[in-house]
Parts: sequence; structure tokens; C-alpha cells
Amino acid sequence: MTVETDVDLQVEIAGCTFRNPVMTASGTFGYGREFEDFVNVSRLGAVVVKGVSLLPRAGNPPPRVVETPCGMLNAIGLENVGVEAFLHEKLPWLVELGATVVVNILGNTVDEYAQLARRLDGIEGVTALEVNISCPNVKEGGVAFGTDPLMASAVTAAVRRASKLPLIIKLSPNVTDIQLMARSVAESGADAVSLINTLLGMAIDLAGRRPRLANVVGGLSGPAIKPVALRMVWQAAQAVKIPVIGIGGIMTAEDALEFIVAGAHAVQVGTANFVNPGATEEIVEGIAAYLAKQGLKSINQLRNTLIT
Amino acid sequence: MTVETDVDLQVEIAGCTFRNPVMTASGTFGYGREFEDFVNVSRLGAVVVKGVSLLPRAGNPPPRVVETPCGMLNAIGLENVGVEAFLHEKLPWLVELGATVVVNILGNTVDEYAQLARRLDGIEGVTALEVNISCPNVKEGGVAFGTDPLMASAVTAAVRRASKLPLIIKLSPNVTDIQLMARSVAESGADAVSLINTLLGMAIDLAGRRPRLANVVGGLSGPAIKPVALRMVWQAAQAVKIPVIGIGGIMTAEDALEFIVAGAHAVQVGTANFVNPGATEEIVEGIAAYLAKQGLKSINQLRNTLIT
Amino acid sequence: MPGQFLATVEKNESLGPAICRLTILAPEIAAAGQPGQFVMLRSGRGLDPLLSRPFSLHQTFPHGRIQVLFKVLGEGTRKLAALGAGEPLGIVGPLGRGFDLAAPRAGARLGLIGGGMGVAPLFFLAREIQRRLPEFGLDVLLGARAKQELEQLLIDFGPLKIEPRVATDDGSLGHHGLVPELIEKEWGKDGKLRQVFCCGPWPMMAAVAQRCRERDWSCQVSLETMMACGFSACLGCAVAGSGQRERYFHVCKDGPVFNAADISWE
Amino acid sequence: MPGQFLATVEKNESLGPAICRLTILAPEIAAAGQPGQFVMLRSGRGLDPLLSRPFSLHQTFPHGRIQVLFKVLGEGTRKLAALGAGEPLGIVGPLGRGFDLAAPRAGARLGLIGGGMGVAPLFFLAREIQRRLPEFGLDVLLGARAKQELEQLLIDFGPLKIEPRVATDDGSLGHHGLVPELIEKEWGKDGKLRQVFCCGPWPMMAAVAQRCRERDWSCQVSLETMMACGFSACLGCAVAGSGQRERYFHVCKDGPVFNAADISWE
Ligand SMILES: Cc1cc2nc3c(=O)[nH]c(=O)nc-3n(C[C@H](O)[C@H](O)[C@H](O)COP(=O)(O)OP(=O)(O)OC[C@H]3O[C@@H](n4cnc5c(N)ncnc54)[C@H](O)[C@@H]3O)c2cc1C
Ligand SMILES: Cc1cc2nc3c(=O)[nH]c(=O)nc-3n(C[C@H](O)[C@H](O)[C@H](O)COP(=O)(O)OP(=O)(O)OC[C@H]3O[C@@H](n4cnc5c(N)ncnc54)[C@H](O)[C@@H]3O)c2cc1C
Ligand SMILES: Cc1cc2nc3c(=O)[nH]c(=O)nc-3n(C[C@H](O)[C@H](O)[C@H](O)COP(=O)(O)O)c2cc1C
Ligand SMILES: Cc1cc2nc3c(=O)[nH]c(=O)nc-3n(C[C@H](O)[C@H](O)[C@H](O)COP(=O)(O)O)c2cc1C
Ligand code: FES
Ligand code: FES
Repeated sequence: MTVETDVDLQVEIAGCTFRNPVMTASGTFGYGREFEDFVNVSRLGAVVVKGVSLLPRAGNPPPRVVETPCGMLNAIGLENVGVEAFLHEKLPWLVELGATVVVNILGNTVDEYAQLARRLDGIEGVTALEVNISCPNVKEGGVAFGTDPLMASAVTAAVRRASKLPLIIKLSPNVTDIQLMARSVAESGADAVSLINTLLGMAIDLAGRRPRLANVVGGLSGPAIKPVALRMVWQAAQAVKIPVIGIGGIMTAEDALEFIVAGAHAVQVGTANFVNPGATEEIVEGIAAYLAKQGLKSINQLRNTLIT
Repeated sequence: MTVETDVDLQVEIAGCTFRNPVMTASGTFGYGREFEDFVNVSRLGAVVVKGVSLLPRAGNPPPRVVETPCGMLNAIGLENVGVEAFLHEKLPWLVELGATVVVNILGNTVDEYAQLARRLDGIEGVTALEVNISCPNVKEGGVAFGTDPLMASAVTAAVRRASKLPLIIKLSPNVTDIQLMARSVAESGADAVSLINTLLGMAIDLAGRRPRLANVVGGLSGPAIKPVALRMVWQAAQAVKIPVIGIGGIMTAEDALEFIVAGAHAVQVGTANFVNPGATEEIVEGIAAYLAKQGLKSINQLRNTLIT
Repeated sequence: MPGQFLATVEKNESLGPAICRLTILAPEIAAAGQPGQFVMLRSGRGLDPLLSRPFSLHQTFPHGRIQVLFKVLGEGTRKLAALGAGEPLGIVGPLGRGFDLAAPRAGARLGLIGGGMGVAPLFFLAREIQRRLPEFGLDVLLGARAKQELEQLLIDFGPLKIEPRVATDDGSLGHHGLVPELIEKEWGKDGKLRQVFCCGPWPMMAAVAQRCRERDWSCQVSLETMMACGFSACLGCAVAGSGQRERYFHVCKDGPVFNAADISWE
Repeated sequence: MPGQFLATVEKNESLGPAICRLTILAPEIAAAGQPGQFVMLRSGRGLDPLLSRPFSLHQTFPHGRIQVLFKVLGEGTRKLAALGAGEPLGIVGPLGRGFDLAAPRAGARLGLIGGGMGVAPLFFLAREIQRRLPEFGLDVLLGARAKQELEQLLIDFGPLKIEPRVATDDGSLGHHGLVPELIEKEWGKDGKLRQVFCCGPWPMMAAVAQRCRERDWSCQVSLETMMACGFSACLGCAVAGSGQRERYFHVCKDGPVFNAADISWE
């Protein structure tokens, strides 16, 4: 498999040039090395790493995952090694292999986000920040930052002040008005938005009359959510001028191309990595092949071409 | 197939007694007669009919449906015969066959809902009203009533004043806070809530670069949405004291029982009717068999028994 | 009176490129089915794909057998193509309104026109016409991409003593071109009144409908739309009627066979 | 070094009630696989079920074959059970850390204990112990619900000259009761030091771990959890470690084989 070199897959997002529009979705690709045997990370648009927090986190008790029709629920609980271990133990490998690295960050207060952004600012090998705002705001009774336009703005503005890095805000789909959320963070300094994070869901073990996840509720991902993701990406792309990165249920190059037609600059591939560890690279190949077949010179000719 | 008679399947909702907790979901069972050859409608908890409006509606242009992973999108556009034709041409057959009939109503202004409620008040054979508030409010720029707690309250209160019929408000899942919505309509006079209506989604035909639905966006239903539905039903059941009717992706008796364990008084079966026209009656049988096997005397012993 | 069944596959034959012929043991459907009616089929367990798929009755047989002829397009037909003899499959039918064989105009010749998989219901229709309307002359025009797609069907027509005229996109058999062109080529000169029964892709049926309108021939067409249910529960299978705007038919109930004049062909 | 493959089914045998033995042509896994390691398998097309399923290596063979032995429980295993010879299936492996055969304590007898489908990896383990640690004595205890579940395995053990002691829930073979009880019954009196390798349902492994702790025997257990990926990408397969609270292992990477003492058995 070789990427067709006569088509231009490069995309510009937040002032950065990405090799191609295919990124990994945070939390589904570890810190990259987990896919050492499956994927050449330097061939991807970017590796978006598992969300990192200021301090290491142990995550939730098990069970943490359960399968659902054409999807899965997870309640990993944001287990991660913490920003320091990430910088010292995980980042160097990615840099050495030539990966473009986007660091996904998470916090429970506005200040935690700001501290993380400051710590990552200016670090060589970090291309951009992606801010996961689907975390509970402990100062506001645990309501997720990403479900309130004011809280989402506050996080965005704080991270913006703390770092010169290109800033992608990752939106939660568990909201009434995704366009309002996208506009709020765009106005507060986001360079791009990525969406969707997981839909809040639940599964029950009837025999035991217990939730199937120890955390009771979890995040729904996979093909099941693709129609919701596509709708929200399309809506967001109409609402803001900054680039939109599409996420949700992407399994194939066709899926990815649909998001691009709907207005996305790039896409992220999540759950598909579990089912087919080579998915991301196959999707890069598939997109290149599609463009070549359609006689298109650049991926940018396809973006936002939906006829409505 | 015979319903086990030694278990009690009856449920009380809004002062009415329903034979069993299995209802049809509006818009997936026509006006009942469409299932004449498949289901004995008098054996169901209730037949919730296709949503009726004051005047007949032609619905949206095609394509109106498209399949998605473990689900489907529809944009029927609320095609229906109108309330008068419903009363004269559709209701008598249902009454004659001994069905318990719940009439689902829809409007584009608060006043349309109130007029419908008034028209249906006191009609023999109409057991309850279900109010679909996922319709655009034409006086508020087309925002769905069901996505704003104040608009949802206004519809509820108006219908409450217009009719003495038991009142089920059908909630939209396309909201940030389903508990807020459930509380709002409960405080405005709802006797029960049913949820979820469809999730807003979209599908794209890549080859044609067009939406697969003429209406661009549509409602996602089927097993794909079950985890979201189960989560919202559980949350709603914790938020309000009035009964909750669970809807979303129910294909089997097990699915239905999970909703009841999560706190639902009853369930509605939607998309499953298309895949298996005998689904509703099979689910009644399956629930009875399950209770018998578990040595439970009544379905009420199972409700809200989730151990969290 | 559609019944709901779990039926059994009796035989599954591969005919040419991605074309399958499925023989199903379904006595009630075999007894009641009419040409132009359809069944909803669903293979096996698992929730993906979720919905059943509509297929015309290709043939009914004595002893409770029916046949469908289909092209493998996506996951639904792929799963059907993988079914082996003896396996169960979900089936609902017979559904819809088939071709109307009541009282053709006296003296008319009956013309069957099929393109692509639209050829599927025509064999059953031809057989029924010969049985019920033996006094009417019958001609058949078939179109396909290439020869292989038609070979089996042409063999099937043999015992009926019908020799269809054929058009192929690649010229590998018969007329090199589109099947509506055969109307001029084959029927253009005899000046006879015809009554046409047509099934195929939308543009082909539109072209046939147009030619029939010009000649004042009656024309019945069998339409395809996306269907979630097949028995008028979902209202998904709308198609715009001619005349008034905002008037929709439902293909599964009002059709799939319509008078071409009732349909908006834009 | 797990590789990602599309492999081919060579043989699919049904052994007893809903138990299948799948022989797969997967040379790299056959060459590298160790007892206690596992593979992720996924059958066919379609998106439901979505995720691959983990299965222990039951055996590896020369010429690039591996075997898995599994019970049909839900849709995933049902689809695997339906695979025919020659069909492709998705496979990732070998994965995880298998049984640790480095340096057993001198003079210890090695004891293998399997219950339910936990018997699957033990044949491969026994074979490797005989090959790599021929100087150690080896005993095997197996538990099952009923006789039929064990028959094939007992035949397989024949050539290794091992005669497993057996317990069945219904008493249809061997001891009428649970397999941990065989520890007292079979090994209770000889006073020998043992090193135990155990695989089975959680309560059974907990009971075995407890007995080993009491006797100061080392005990390795092979754990099962829900797994979305199998190669440490999802972090879904957490299991609580003993000692400190809030310390989780990941079964797919740190295991599936653990020292029983490292696991929190509550
Ligand atoms: C009344 C009727 C009779 C038909 N008779 C035949 C027949 O005899 N032989 C035959 O080969 N085909 C027939 N079709 C078409 C057949 O239903 C589709 O080819 C089939 O549904 C494709 O399913 P799939 O899962 O393989 O493809 P998918 O992957 O689902 O889709 C492939 C394409 O098929 C079409 N399609 C998918 N689902 C449906 C649906 N439920 N209804 C209509 N179109 C759909 C869509 O345009 C889609 O782009 C008939 C359709 C109708 C409505
Ligand atoms: C390391 C490891 C090795 C295994 N080796 C074997 C083996 O050699 N033979 C064998 O028969 N079984 C083995 N299992 C268990 C096997 O993975 C499950 O039986 C199988 O996944 C069930 O899939 P299903 O779709 O048929 O059932 P489902 O309908 O998905 O579920 C049935 C039950 O199986 C369990 N299960 C489902 N999916 C998984 C999963 N991904 N991981 C763990 N448990 C799951 C759940 O408890 C569930 O209640 C092993 C599991 C692990 C983790
Ligand atoms: C197991 C798992 C862990 C995840 N962890 C994170 C995370 O740490 N940070 C984050 O922003 N999103 C996280 N996500 C969300 C994904 O990045 C993605 O937004 C979502 O899964 C939808 O995409 P998909 O359908 O392609 O999986 C996680 C998803 C899964 C399935
Ligand atoms: C084709 C179709 C038409 C529907 N029409 C209506 C309607 O008229 N009124 C309404 O309140 N809900 C309508 N619904 C929503 C269903 O009643 C139900 O809430 C939803 O489909 C989720 O349940 P399910 O996953 O079991 O289908 C419709 C759903 C479908 C699929
Ligand atoms: S297919 Fe459902 S109404 Fe016609
Ligand atoms: S199964 Fe995914 S990390 Fe272990």
C-alpha cells in the first residue's frame, strides 16, 4: 500500500499543515506506541494522544467497556499517566518516529486546563492542543464544561491565554444546540473545533439488575453514532468560520469522506482502531484512491461540497 | 402463544389501567389496522397511533427513510390524515377490536395543540393523549418545543387546560438536560412522560454529494439509540414522580425489561415493528414468560429495581 | 392478506455476475402472490443490516415455492446471497398491488419491458398473461448491461414460446443501446395499439412512459423506493403523484405498480 | 510482537454442547504464540457485533496452524461457530503475557487446574511444560458442568501420557463437585510443594488462589475481562490489583496471566 502521491491530501488547520486529514481520536490510540506493529504513525495526519491531566489518574473501576448494537459504551474514567510522564516517556517515541502530535488535555477546573496548556506551550514535538471539555466541572457540581456555553468559553479563554499553541476545542454532543457551543468557543479564541465526543449512554445487565458499567453511565461511540455526528459536524461547519474536525463512527474512507463533504477539514478515527488496528492508515489510502478516481487534485476540493 | 395468566402485567399510568406495559410507538404502527394480519391489537398495552394534526398533512418529499448502522433515519414529515379523518375512519376499527388507544398529537403552535386536545376530549375510545413536542414552533423560528423547557411547559399547560384526558408528554432527546425537561412538563400538568423520540441525525450519499434524506436531517431510531434511551429514561425516572414510558431501540422482551428495571412503567416499541411486524405481541409474551420464570407475581415488582 | 412467516431457503443459485436466484418454501405466499407483488426478506440474526429488503416475486410454483431474482448490491443482498439450503429467513408477503391484468383494450398487443433487475417480475407476469389472457399477443423487450445478465432469463422464457428482443449497454447481445430504443426499433412500424408493463431503473421507466404517452398507449410501471416496512406502517416509501403538488403515493401499498400517468416523472 | 492478519479458517469442529474447535491458518501467530497468550477474533462482515472477541491459544501446530476452543455464548461466538473452512476471519495476536515457565522452585510439582472454558489453554501449557521443563512432575485437574464438555480434551491429553483428575457439577464424570475441591482430594495428602497454573471462572480461581495461599504454593491465574481491543489501546480491561487501592492492571497487556497474589480477589 502506498499513498497516491499525485493527489494533495494536506490540510491547514489552525495555522498548522497536516500531512492528510486522518487523525486518531483521543483515547482510542493510546500514546501511539500501542499501534507500533499495525500503523506507521508518520503517515497519519496526526496522532491525537489519550487525554492527559496534570497528575496521573487511575481511572474507573471495572467493568469499563460494554458492547452495544453497532457501538460500545466506555467509562474508562480518563485513566492516564499524567502530563510529566507523557512528556518524558511517551512523547519522545512519537517525535522520533516523525508523528505529528496533538495533545488532548483534560481537567476538572478552569485552572487545571490552563496549567496544562502552559506546561505544554513551547514543547518541541507538540503541534497543537485538543481540549476535552466533556469533563465534570467540580466547582459547578460536576456539570460537564462542554454542556454549558459559558463554562466552555471560560475554559477556551483560559487555555488561549496560557498557551500560544494552536487550539482545538473538542465539543460534547450532549447538548441542545451544537451551533451555540461551536460559536461560543470560536468567539473565545478556539482555532478549530473537533466533534463529536461520545454520547452519554447506559446499558443494563438484566439478570443481575445492575448497570453493565461500574460507573453506571458511559460514552457511546462507534458506527451507531455516525448519523448524529454527521449532523452535528454539518451544523457546526455552517455556524463557525474556523475549521471543524469530524469524529464519530468513522470505519472506512467513505465514512471519512462523508464528513469532509459535510464541511470537515479533517476527521478522527476512534472505535474503528479497536476493530481494525490498521484502520487509520487504510483510511488515508482510501481517501487518496478516491480522490484519484474522481480526478480531484486536492482534498480541499471536496470539503463542504454537500448539495442541499 | 398465550400470555401467562398467572402473572400480573397490568400497569397504572395517569389513572388508567393498561393491560400490560407494551405499547406501540407513534408513527411505527400506523393507525393499527396496518398490522391487522400480524398482531391482535387487543392484546397490547396500548396502540399509540401515528401523530395526528388538526388538518391532514402530506409529509416530506422522498427520500424519507434511510438505513444506518443498527438503526434508521426518517423524515416522514408527520404525514397524517388529520384529526377528523382519524376519528371517523381510523378510531372506530381500533375501538371495535378492543384496543386501548392513545392518540399522539402534534402542532406548530401552542394553540394547535390545545385545539387538538379539546377536540379529542371526551371522545369514547380515546384513553389518553400523547403529546409530541418534537415539532418546530413556527412562532419561535422553528425551534422544537421539546428543546426548550419554557416552550414545553407552555404546550403542556395549554393541553392540560383543554382536556381532561390523561396526558403523556413525549420528550425529545436532543437536549442537554433531560431531567430539566421532565421536571418542567411534570410541573405544568403532565400525568406521565414518554421518551425518547428520535435523535436528530443525517446521512450523506457520497457519490451524489447529497443528503440521503430530502429533508437533509432526520430522526434516528432503532437499536443504535438504545443506550442513549436507557440512560435518559433512568435519569427521568429519578427526576420526576409521574410515570415514565421508555422508548428507543426495543427489539425484544429483554430490551423492554431493561427499561422497566431502569424505572419505566411501560415501554413503546417502534422501529422493531418494521423488522418484525409481530414484535409487540412477542414482547408481551416474553415479559410474561420472564416474570413467571423469575417467580415474580407482577411486573410492578421489577420496576425501578436497578442496583447502582 | 400478507402473512408473516419465517420461511426456509430451498435453493440458492448464483446466475452470472452477482445475480442470485433464491427459491423459498413459503406456501401462503406461493398460493396468493400475483405478478408485480413483492416480499420483504431478511437474512439471519444480528442487527446489521437492520431492515428487511423488498424483492419482486420472480416466480411462484406449485407445492408452495416462490423464487426471487436479485442482484448483490450491499450488505443486505450479500447476506441473502450467502444463505444456504435449509436455512431460515424472515419473509413478509405477498405485499402491494401487482400488475393490473383486468380488461386490456380489445385488440391491443401486450408489451413487457424490463431493464436491469427490473426483469425479475416479468417472467411471472408473462406466464400469468398467457394463462389469463391467452387471446392477447405478447412481446417482451429486455435490457441489461451485458449478455451474461440475461442468459438464464432467456432460457426461462423458452418454454413460454416467447423470444424477447434484447438491448445491452455493451452490445454483447441484441441491440447495442438502451431498451427504450427498442420501442421504435421493434414496435415502431407496425402501428399497433399496445399496452405496456414496465419495470426497471427510473430513467428507463421515464423514457418508456414518455414514449407510451406520445403513442397514447397505456403503461404500467413498477416503482422502487427505499422501504423500511413494506406494509404501509412507516410511510417512508413516498413517491410524488402527477397533477396536484404535495400528493404522495406509498409505493408499498398504492403500488409498486402504478399507471405511468399517475406519477410525476420530473 | 503481535501482527495484524486476515487469516483463513482451516477447520471448524463442533465438540459437544455448543463447544467449537477452530483451526486457523495463521503462521506468524503459530510461530510466536506462547501458552496463556490469546488472539482477538472477528468473523465476517457487518457491524454487529462490532468488536473482536478474545480467545486463548488452545494449541499451535507446525505448518502455521493454531487452534482455539470456545463455547458459543452470544452473537460473536455464534458467528465464529458458523464459519466454514476456507472462510476469512479477522485475527490479531499473539497478545498478552502468557504463563511464566521460568524457573519453578526446585522439587515442586507443577499443577494445572482448569474449569469451564478455562480448560482451553491448558493443553498447550501442558505440552510446553513437558517440552521445556521435562524434569518437573505434572498433574492436571479439570472441572466442567458435565462429562461431554471434557471428553475431547481427555482424548487430547492421552498422547501426553497425562491422566487429568476430573470434577463435574452433575457427577457424570469423576468427582461430583467443584474442581477446587480436588486440591484436597487429590493433592491434599502427599505434602508436596506445588506450583499451580489456573484458568477458569472467577469464583473458581478465587477458591484455588485461596487454597494456594494457605499452602504457600505459587499460583498463576489467567483472567478474563471485557476487552474492546486486546492490545492496550482502550484501557477497558482493568482489574484491581491487591495491596494499594486504585491500582489497576490491564488484563490484555499485564496479563491475562497474573500471579494470584497480585490480584484483589474481593
Ligand atoms: C418493490 C421493490 C421490488 C424490488 N425487486 C427487486 C428484485 O426483484 N430484484 C432485485 O435485485 N432488487 C429488487 N429491488 C431492489 C432491492 O430491494 C435492493 O436492491 C436491495 O434492497 C438492496 O439492499 P442491499 O442491502 O444489498 O443494498 P444497500 O447497501 O442497502 O443499498 C444499495 C442500494 O440499494 C437501494 N436500496 C437499499 N435498500 C432499499 C430498500 N429497502 N428499498 C429500495 N431500495 C433500496 C438503495 O438505492 C441503495 O443505494 C426491489 C425494490 C423494491 C422497492
Ligand atoms: C484473555 C481471554 C481469553 C479467553 N479465552 C477463551 C477461550 O479460550 N474459550 C472461550 O470459550 N472463551 C474465552 N474467553 C471468553 C470469550 O472471549 C467470551 O466468551 C466471548 O467474548 C463471548 O462473546 P459472545 O459475542 O459470544 O458473547 P456476548 O453476547 O458478547 O457476551 C456473553 C458473555 O460473554 C462475556 N464477554 C463478551 N465479550 C467479551 C469480551 N470481549 N471479553 C471478555 N468477555 C466477554 C460477557 O461476560 C458476556 O456476558 C476468553 C476471554 C478472555 C478475556
Ligand atoms: C475507550 C475510549 C476512550 C476515550 N477517551 C477519550 C479521551 O481521553 N479524551 C477525549 O477527548 N475523547 C475520548 N474518547 C472519545 C473519542 O475520542 C471519540 O470522540 C469518540 O469515541 C467518537 O468517535 P468514534 O465513534 O470513532 O469512536 C474515548 C473514546 C473511547 C471509545
Ligand atoms: C418512521 C417513523 C415515524 C415516526 N413518527 C412519529 C410520530 O408521528 N410521532 C411521534 O411522537 N414519534 C414518531 N416517531 C418516533 C417513535 O415513536 C419513537 O419515539 C422512536 O422511533 C424511537 O423508538 P424506536 O427506536 O423503538 O423506533 C417515528 C419514528 C419512526 C421510525
Ligand atoms: S415501506 Fe413502509 S409505508 Fe411503504
Ligand atoms: S482490551 Fe483494550 S486495553 Fe486491554
